[in-house]
Amino acid sequence: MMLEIMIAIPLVTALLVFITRSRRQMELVSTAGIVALFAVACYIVYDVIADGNIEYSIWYLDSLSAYMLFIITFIGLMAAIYSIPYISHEIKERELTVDRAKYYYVLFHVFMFTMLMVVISNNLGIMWIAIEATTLVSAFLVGFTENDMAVEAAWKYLIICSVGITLALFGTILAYASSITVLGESSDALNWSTLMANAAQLDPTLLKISFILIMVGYGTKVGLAPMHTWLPDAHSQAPTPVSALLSGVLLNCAMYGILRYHLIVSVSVPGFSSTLLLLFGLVSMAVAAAFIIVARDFKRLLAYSSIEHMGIIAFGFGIGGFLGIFGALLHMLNHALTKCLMFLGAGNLLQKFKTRDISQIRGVATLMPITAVLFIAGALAITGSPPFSIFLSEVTIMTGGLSSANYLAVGIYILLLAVIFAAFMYHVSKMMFGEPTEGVTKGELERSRFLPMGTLLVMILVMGVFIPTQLHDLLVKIASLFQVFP
Amino acid sequence: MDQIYTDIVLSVLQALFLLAIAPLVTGIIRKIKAHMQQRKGASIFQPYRDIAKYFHKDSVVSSETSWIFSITPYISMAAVLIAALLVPVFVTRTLGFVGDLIVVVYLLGTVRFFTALAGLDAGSAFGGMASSREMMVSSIVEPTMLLSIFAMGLITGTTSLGSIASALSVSGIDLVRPALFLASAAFFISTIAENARVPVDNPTTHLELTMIHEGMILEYSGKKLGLMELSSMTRLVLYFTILSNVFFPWGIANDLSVLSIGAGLVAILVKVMFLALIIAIIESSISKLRLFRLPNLLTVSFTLALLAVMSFYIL
Amino acid sequence: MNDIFLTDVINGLAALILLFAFVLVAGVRMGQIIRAYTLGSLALGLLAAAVAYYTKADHIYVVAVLTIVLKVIVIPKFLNYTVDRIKVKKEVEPLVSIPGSLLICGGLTFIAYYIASPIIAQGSSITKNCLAISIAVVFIGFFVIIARRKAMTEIVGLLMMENGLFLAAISLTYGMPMIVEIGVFFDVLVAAIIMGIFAFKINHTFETLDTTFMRRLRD
Amino acid sequence: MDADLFFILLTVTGTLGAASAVALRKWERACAAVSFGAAALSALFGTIVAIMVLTGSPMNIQLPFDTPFGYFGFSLDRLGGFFLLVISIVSFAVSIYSIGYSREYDGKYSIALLGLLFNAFLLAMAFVVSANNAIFFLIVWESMSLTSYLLVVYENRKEGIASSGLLYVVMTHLGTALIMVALIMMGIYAHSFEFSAYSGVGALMPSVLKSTLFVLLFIGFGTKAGIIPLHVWLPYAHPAAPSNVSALMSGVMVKTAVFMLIRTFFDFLGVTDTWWGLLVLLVASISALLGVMYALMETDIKRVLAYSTVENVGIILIGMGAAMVFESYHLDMLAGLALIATLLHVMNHAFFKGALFMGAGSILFATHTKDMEKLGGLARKMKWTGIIFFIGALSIAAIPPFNGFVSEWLIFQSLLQSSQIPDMTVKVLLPVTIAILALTGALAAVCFVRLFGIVFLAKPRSEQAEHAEEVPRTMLIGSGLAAILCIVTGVFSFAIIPYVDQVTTPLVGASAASSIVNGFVISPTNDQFSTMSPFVLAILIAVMVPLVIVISKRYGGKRKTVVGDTWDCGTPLTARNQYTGTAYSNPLVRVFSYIYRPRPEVKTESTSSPYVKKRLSYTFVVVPVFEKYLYRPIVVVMVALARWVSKIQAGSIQAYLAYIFATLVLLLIIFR
Repeated sequence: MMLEIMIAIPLVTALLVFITRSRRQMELVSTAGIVALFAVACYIVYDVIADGNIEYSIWYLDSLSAYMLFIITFIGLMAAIYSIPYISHEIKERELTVDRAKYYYVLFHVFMFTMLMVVISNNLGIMWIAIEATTLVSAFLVGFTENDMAVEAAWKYLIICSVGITLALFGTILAYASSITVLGESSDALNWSTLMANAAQLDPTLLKISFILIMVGYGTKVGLAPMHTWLPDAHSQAPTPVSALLSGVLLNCAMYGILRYHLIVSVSVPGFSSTLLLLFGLVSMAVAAAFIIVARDFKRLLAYSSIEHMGIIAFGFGIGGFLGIFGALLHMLNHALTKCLMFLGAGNLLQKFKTRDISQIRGVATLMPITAVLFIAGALAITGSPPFSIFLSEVTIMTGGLSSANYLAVGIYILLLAVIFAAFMYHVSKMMFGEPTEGVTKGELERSRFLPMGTLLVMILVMGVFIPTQLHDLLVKIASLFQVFP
Repeated sequence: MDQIYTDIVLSVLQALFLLAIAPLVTGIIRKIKAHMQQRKGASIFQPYRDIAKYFHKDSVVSSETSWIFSITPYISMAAVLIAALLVPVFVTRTLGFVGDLIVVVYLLGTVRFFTALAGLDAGSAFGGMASSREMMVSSIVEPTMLLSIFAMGLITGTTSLGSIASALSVSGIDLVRPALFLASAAFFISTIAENARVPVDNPTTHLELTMIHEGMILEYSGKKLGLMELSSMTRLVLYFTILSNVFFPWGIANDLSVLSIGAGLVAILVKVMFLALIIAIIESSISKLRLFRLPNLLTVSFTLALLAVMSFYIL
Repeated sequence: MNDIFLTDVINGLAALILLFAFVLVAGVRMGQIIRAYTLGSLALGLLAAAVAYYTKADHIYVVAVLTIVLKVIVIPKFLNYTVDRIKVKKEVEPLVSIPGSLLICGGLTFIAYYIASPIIAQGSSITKNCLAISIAVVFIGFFVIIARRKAMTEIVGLLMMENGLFLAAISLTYGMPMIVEIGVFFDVLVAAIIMGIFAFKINHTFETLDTTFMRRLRD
Repeated sequence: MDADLFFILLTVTGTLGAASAVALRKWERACAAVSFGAAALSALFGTIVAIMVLTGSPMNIQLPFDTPFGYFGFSLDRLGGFFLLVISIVSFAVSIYSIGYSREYDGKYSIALLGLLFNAFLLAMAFVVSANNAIFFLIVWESMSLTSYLLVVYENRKEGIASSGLLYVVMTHLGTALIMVALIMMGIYAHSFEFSAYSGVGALMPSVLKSTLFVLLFIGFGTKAGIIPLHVWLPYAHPAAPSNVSALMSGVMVKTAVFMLIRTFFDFLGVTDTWWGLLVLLVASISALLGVMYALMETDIKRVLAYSTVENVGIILIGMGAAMVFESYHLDMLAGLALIATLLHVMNHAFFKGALFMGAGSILFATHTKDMEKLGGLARKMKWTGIIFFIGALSIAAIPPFNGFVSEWLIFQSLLQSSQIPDMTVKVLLPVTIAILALTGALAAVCFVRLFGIVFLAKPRSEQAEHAEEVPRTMLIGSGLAAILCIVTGVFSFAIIPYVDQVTTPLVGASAASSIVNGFVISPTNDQFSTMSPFVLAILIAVMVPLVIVISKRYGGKRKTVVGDTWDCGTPLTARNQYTGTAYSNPLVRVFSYIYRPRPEVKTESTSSPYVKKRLSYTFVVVPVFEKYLYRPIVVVMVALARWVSKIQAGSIQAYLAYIFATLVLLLIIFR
């Protein structure tokens, strides 16, 4: 019952926002809705941690889904809170009408709904539908500012992801096909729980093809190279809070989709799926590194760094073993938090400097000290410097790699990380330091922006040295799904 | 315990001895040179008179100078004397435990350090130039000296002066190795360079652009000049003594019997005079090198020293 | 009627779908392309019906009906409507010449067979070799998206890929669970419509549907 | 009272200091006073902890939560204690100094930020030497790097600061990456990431792996220590930072790298192969020599000091390398001797480099320039700063009996012991090191005569120098403390060595102190090789100098001194007649031109007639060899590669889809 309530919340919120009149009202409603959602989600997560999986009708929640649920709702919360000053600033700047703003909030909550669907549905088919739905909804968010670039980005996003998703559907069908010999045409034969239960008997040849299709299909949505091409466009064109949501959460959702299949396939065809993951992981990191070096637009920079981090996560799962899995899982959360922080910071810069061009932004440290501090901290965090949390997960993955004797892979991994760090810091320090850009007035934007940003910074800082026991246990529990134990 | 006291007494005596003969040696060198240049030359006791004269004169101090300028003469005199305390002159027993050859070299380095600064202090171009050149020379000479000392240290199994001297003089010929000669050659060249003698520098010139050592003390006058002169004279003798007692210590007294001490005195005087003679001959036979030819000469000595150390193992 | 005949029918229809895919590739005007798609969909619908008849699985009839309603009537109508509304030249302007495209598609079909062969070899279900065709259709659809300039052709290509999937779904697994089927159909419809909307937007902002002009975003 | 308590106090005070800095940001002076005061206090606690540990009460604190890498926490053995002592003492002096120095930034940059980062930096360093878990160590290690990076870019509006900082942070990050691998590999073999399990882990490894790890660690920590050719960041970063921070970075931070080198080599891996030691010696010698040579060329005071840090790290590592060579032959006593010398020099360098950098800071504070060619005559205007700086210079130039001399003497002695090594080739190699060390020492003397002479003596070369005034008292106290320590640790080294020996004993497995020190006298291990007593030397000097003064005053009676002009050949001297820093080192440039590759060029603007020149301008540059021939190419290649890859993102949707299609077909064909 709780689940239905939860997924109802964003829809209801969207509806309420739709009927509101003033800006204040819609902000109020949206905030209330997102907070409620987060609260309920937390309750459910706690429920799962406390007394095990939830499974009825089309729903299925195990520790993994619960974890994803938490990430989605929390980042959603942060983005929604940040949206308020961001959007109202846009309105002040005559960039937006109040009606457009309303349209934005509606889409935002529907988007949340679709993502929730992804992680709580048991049936792989429905999961697919949900993921496709996320594309369709977020396409509008990407094209929200209806200038030519935005439309272009949205179109590319739409087409490329739909194509990818279509392949994923093919994969789903084949997975189903691989099961019918065992399970017959029962309607729950597409249920993940059922498939997982009988993973051993599934037809390996079909599964392999199926996983390739899934990998390429959902991989497109995850943004693994060379299917990543839509990502920088979409993430750079979307309104900044949405970019945060896309990078922080949507990619993770798609990754979640892959994981579900990875779990099944690694039972029936051991080693196959992890090899693919590892491969795609490294390729993505390499490509991302190249683009980070030559980046000219700071939102694209962040987008590429998202590709890199998805690569790292894939790499972690590919490495496998307890440390690999644990690290990758931890990294999902860490990346979500940190990238969200970065994008929010980017939002401040964008609205202050009215440009995404790195070369036109100078002396942020002088103009907006607080933003600068947060942004630099974020940059250091995202590039895996201690004492921030990403360092911990990256090291965990690395340790996993070394202890499973993947020396070459780990070598490349470290090299790429180092290069990315250098390039990233190069761009960031160019933006933050030096004599300020001409004609930009000193001073921060609305103070309320620093609430979510501050929260995120504190979280990644704390989690840099210490993993809360509940989280630790949860991750261990998830890892046990992969048949790996500390 | 009284061991210590005798040591102290002895070393003080030897130091005083060096101080006493220092001007004499300079005088003798000048005299010999004069003879070789068919001049009559001043009396060999002239240096004593000069110094005495300096001490009875007023002095002029540049308005630009700082405390460095005024303390330098005392420091350098003191440092040389302390070094003298550690060097065996006619007896192998000294305050050697206070410091070995390395310390002596570094003490003399201290003198250079201060003199060079003093040279800069008055802010005249000559001082600066001289000081810069002095340091350039010393930067190659100092390692040379250290290396040649290490060679000795390896040969005799010690770097403390007393022990080297006694070891060599007692055990005698069987310790004589190629290393010894290489090292002594290197050290001799260093001596020339360190004491501003031809071909490195010309102590008698006051032609600004060629002088090194004289340039640094150009601003000094009166008592301070006296001290500087005296200290550099003493330093020369000190080098002679090291050269003679470290590399060819034969004749030096190893006990306190009147006889051997007498022998020691004679020995040291003979050696020093001999060295003085050589210096004089060199100075009057060859001319000063161009500044940027110097490094070649000095590098040769450096290489000699290095060879000395290595040859100890190889040969 | 006997199974052999039915299987022949099914395989025949599958082959027909492939044929129409080629026709689509050969099409030079939007009209032709949409027509080819419609016919392909029709064949798919009939195949679904045949399978339904063969397996006595009622829910596949629904699938058949849905297929015909949506893919033969609604979506083509919508596409035509869009093409008319957006006053653009009706030529498809291929990036790869028509003959070249046909050759490549032939190659893709071969690859598809090569890929599917191990599964066909297992051959438990009678319609396994439909898998090869469906893969081929998916490939060709994909190729159409890549090798044609117009936004519209991209939509059609995508839809054709979906046809390929359905072929696989029906022939391999005799249809997926009901809710999934419905969901997917709905999804396809929505996707088509949304893309149509964006096609409008593109035309509105760029005064053309030629997506090769959209090169603003790059590194 | 146990050490744990004081360590906690240290942490708390540091944190409070950081917090108070932010809290008091409105009132700059109060902010400075409180935050740096707190820093000084926590440094004091650090000193107490260190002393307690060194006198034999080890410290151990564990944080109350689990991680995938076991528990995090702090623990100090004697080695850690020793380094904590050095860190704390210098930090204490610098903190006091900073109270005054931070005035330099009032109204220009945020004092609060300075206080915050400063405290964080101190804490990070204290944690680095006391972390008890590999991963935790990596965290604090990198935190130290980052805080120092942020301090380097503190004056962020200045030209070139950002790039200096970038170079630094990137280099150190690369280093950390290698360290990470090494430490984790050890952890895997030790089946735990707690350092307690690490000691002797080398025994469990195959020798190839062991040697690989050795190289990784040497490069990794070498980067932080600033050994050539990994030093490139150092001469940019140290001068760029605020002077009080430079003092910490040069004086202390680089030492943490030495600490970990000793820890990992002697404690964890265990030195078995001789070539390790030889490699270290080689690199160290090069660093020492080239370091001082580049120092000689610089005209920026702080860059001179930075390069001299490279040199001194070289000297330190020469000591360590010797220790490693001896250790590999199981000559434990000698290894002990060499290691003691190393640690002594670590401490001494911390003190005199601290004093010198603080002195440089005072000069900057008083004249707002660190360009030698603009300074001069400060000895009269800033008496105390002059004296402090002079003491620092004497120590670093190894003038007896200052501390620099003592440690250098010991290193010489331990190198001389090479005669006891069985292997012929090694025997012959060590003297070369001796030669290089000797040469380095001499050049260092030149370098600091030049620095002190040009900056503090003769006429002021610019307006600022003309009107320089003595700096605030806190700055004098801070730097003075360091200067005094330079003398104390030199003169009383005989009292310090036994404690240092207790530090090294567990590492080399033999105690050397008994034979090194007897009474006031220091002597290398094998009896009667040679002896030296800085203490007695000090006494001699204390007696001799006054004696000379008195005698010379007495003899010849009292004579008056007239103040006159410098001898000027009749044409009045101006400041422009003086020797400049560049001119001073020019002879050496010509001597060592094959190393410097100097590019002097003379521009002449002649008027209509070729005999009358309008202007003659002389520019002179020394080619930065390593940057030009080693690092630049790497970067260029990287960027070129990136540009090439970035062509795939050309904007065409068809192309994008084609990638996906290709990937798909390929995978299907391969893995079908």
